Amino acid sequence: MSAQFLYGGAGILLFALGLWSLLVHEALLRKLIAINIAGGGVFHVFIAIAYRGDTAPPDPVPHALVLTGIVVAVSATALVLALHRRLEQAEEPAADAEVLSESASASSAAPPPRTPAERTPGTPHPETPHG
Amino acid sequence: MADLLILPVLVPLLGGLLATALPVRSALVGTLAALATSLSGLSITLLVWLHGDLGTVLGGWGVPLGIGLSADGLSAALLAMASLVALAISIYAGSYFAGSAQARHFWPLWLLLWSALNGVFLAADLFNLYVMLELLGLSAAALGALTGKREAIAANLRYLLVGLLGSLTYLLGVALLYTAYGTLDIGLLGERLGPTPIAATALALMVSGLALKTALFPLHFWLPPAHANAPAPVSAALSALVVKASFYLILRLWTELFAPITDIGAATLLGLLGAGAVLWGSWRALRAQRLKLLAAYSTVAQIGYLFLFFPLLASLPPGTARDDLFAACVLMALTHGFAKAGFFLAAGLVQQKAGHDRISELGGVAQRMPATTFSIALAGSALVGLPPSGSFIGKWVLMRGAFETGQWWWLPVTVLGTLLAAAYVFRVLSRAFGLEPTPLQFVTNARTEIPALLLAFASVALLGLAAGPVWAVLGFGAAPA
Amino acid sequence: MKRDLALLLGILLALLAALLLWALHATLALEPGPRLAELASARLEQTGVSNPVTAVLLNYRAYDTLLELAVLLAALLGIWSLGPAPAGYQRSGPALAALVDWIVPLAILAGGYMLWVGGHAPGGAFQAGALLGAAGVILRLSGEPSAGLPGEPAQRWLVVLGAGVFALVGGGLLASGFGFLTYPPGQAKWLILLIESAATVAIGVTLTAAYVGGRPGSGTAHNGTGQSRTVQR
Amino acid sequence: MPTLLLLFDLVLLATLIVLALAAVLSPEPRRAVMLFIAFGLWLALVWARLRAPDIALAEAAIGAGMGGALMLAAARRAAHRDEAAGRDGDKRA
Repeated sequence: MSAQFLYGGAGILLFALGLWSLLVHEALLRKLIAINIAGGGVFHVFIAIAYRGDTAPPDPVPHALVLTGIVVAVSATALVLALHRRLEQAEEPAADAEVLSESASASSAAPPPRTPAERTPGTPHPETPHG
Repeated sequence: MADLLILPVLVPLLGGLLATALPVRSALVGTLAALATSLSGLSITLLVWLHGDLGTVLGGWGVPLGIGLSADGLSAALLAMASLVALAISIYAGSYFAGSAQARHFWPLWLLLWSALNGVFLAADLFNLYVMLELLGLSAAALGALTGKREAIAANLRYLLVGLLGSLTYLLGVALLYTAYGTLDIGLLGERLGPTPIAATALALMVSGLALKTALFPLHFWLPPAHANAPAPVSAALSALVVKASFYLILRLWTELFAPITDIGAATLLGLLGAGAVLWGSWRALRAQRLKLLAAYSTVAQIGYLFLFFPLLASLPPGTARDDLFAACVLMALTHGFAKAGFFLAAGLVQQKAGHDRISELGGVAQRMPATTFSIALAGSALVGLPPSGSFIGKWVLMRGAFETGQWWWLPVTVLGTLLAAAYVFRVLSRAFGLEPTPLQFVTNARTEIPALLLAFASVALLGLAAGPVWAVLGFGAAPA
Repeated sequence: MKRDLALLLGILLALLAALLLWALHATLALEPGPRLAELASARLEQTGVSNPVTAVLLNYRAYDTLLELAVLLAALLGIWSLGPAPAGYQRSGPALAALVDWIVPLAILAGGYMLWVGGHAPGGAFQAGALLGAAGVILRLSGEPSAGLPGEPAQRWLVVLGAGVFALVGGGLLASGFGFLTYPPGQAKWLILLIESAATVAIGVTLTAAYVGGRPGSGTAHNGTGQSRTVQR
Repeated sequence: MPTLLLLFDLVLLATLIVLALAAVLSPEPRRAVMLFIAFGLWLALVWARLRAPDIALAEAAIGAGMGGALMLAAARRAAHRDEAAGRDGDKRA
């Protein structure tokens, strides 16, 4: 029982730590690490409550839930990073173009941002709303 | 018969897989899958209407080992709304994305989203709901970023992170419940749950996580940019359907699973946040420069109304008055689903035609699209809550409930929100029917204009004049006259 | 100002953590509720596998696992919708290349082993799939731009393979009267192995493709999007 | 619970939390990701101690491994962007 609380408590601390970092830090990568640590904390709580001492076998149900959670977390991480990369490309057209023209070897330059040559349905206009 | 409950999840899932594997045929596969999904959803609604609640446990192990699916009146009502709205969106999308490279990205993600949506409405297992919510959130964020525009990517990146945080918070609540009660099945938990500190903590965690996902004020900051910058069919799906999934879950958990521990104080807090959403969302909608941004802020306000019902529900004993309030809350959610989807689809047409959606420059453009302008007017009147729309009945029952329970302070909120809504809808319409000369030719594109029109029409007429079926599906007596 | 906000949030979250710790403590101090562990192990023999976690994942709660594969797919579809894959890495030198030639088949073999062993020991489709994914990552890092993946059409079929076989087995069982993902007695073992094999391949390909980070282009397609696929040599 | 085991558990958990803190507090992207990977691997170790070997394997391979690899690519991009762009032969997307 005490081990469950010790480990489960650590999970809760990790969740709070991740949440704090998510709210405080601006850089996307730091937010992503924060959310993964918070997630690790929640998974840790599940693993801790599945543990039933060294004699009884652990509860397999929370284990399976955590496995699912890990896969979901890595899927989300991959999507977040892809969106972030796309955002970087979109935000730095000028800088990248310079890199392209300055460096003689085109092969070493970053690819230019995607220009929508495809027909784009709808044409949203930038207006940054204030929440 | 209860075995069929899996179909509204399985059919779009298989459709999404096939549309992924056959990108060239994705529009055809997608349209067929959309039809089949819609039919499967509506047949479940029909079965619930005719035979009462359905339930099954997948895998043949029974609860608590297996995962349960169940459909009661609340699930059935939302399933029917989702089936109709999503079908209209699908038909619209077929033509909206025609000839665009985005089509092959749209269809598989859209079908996965639909699968998750139906999955949320049918799930009877707390962890399965987490997986469904994640599938919903990931596919929604990916769809919202489809335009590839910087604003859209940034908004959806934020939406994705917020969604992840919401799901994790929810999941921590589930972990606590499993620690205390040893099951994930909602039905079993309901039997075991008592007024313990762990249950209260779990409730707080789960509802906060879901409130973040449903954009309850002041956690709504992510919604307007994400919904306003998505392609029109996606905006419609996000506003009309996706936020409803987490709202549905809050309503179900609050009124069923956690009924033993929810009290008037907590419900009043939700009501206050709802009131904030109504006022702030409506005000921002009035100030918005763009049609789609207006619609997105209007969603924030409309979600707010739904939370005004919570303190009233909490202070009424079980009985007809409470049933009416519950049904009115569901009716408002359904009406908003139809009206907002219709509004966004019509706004998308205006945007395609004019190349922009700036409200101040709508004059003339809309005049050339009579059917679309009419859709905006109809959907707008449902958002305001004019009779005979469903939200008129909803607001009327809400105000009557506020009188009867002595919580008169919700009345000015409702009235002020309605006035603001009337102002923002009128602002759009006065532009659309502006003083420009009547155009010589009208633009019509039946395949895109009809879905929007039908949705807007349904929000006004179907749900308003025929509220009876909503009450009947929910298992209550006659609708209030 | 910003520091103050961080401090304030820190204090608030410390309070939250304290509250949660108290709630957890209060729960654990109570008599432990009926857990699923006993039930899960009592029925283990009928599940067709002897690893309890695999039994939960692919039998008791197979529906969750099916949807989890859908989540993985949705993430990849989202990545693909954002544009073609970025350029690959500089091709590695001969020494590293020789090493890669050893590591990749080894990772694939280990993945196959892990899939098989998952029925009765730690391991299973996800761990095996992750090993395949790791092989893909190593290939990409060593300068193989496609990370060993086939062209787009085949890749699309491979990434839907896992959820596809899973859903078709489920639907087939439903159609033949057993109920969705309700394995008939005696058949569970083989059906689970079939699902797991398909899932392993799909997970491996999906993870690799997610690492590649964009639509598979066979070099000719998608140039209209303006992104050049240049590989350094 | 025996004192020695408790001590062992405490050290295990303290290390875990210190790794998480370090990952969260590190402003340099590559360093933060490396610390995050270390955190993930340590988490797997703790889970192995809690008799969850399946999940420990999965966390090491998927959470720390694949997640870390994905983040590392992003961190390297961020670092390259910081090191005033334009350097030849070094910048990859």
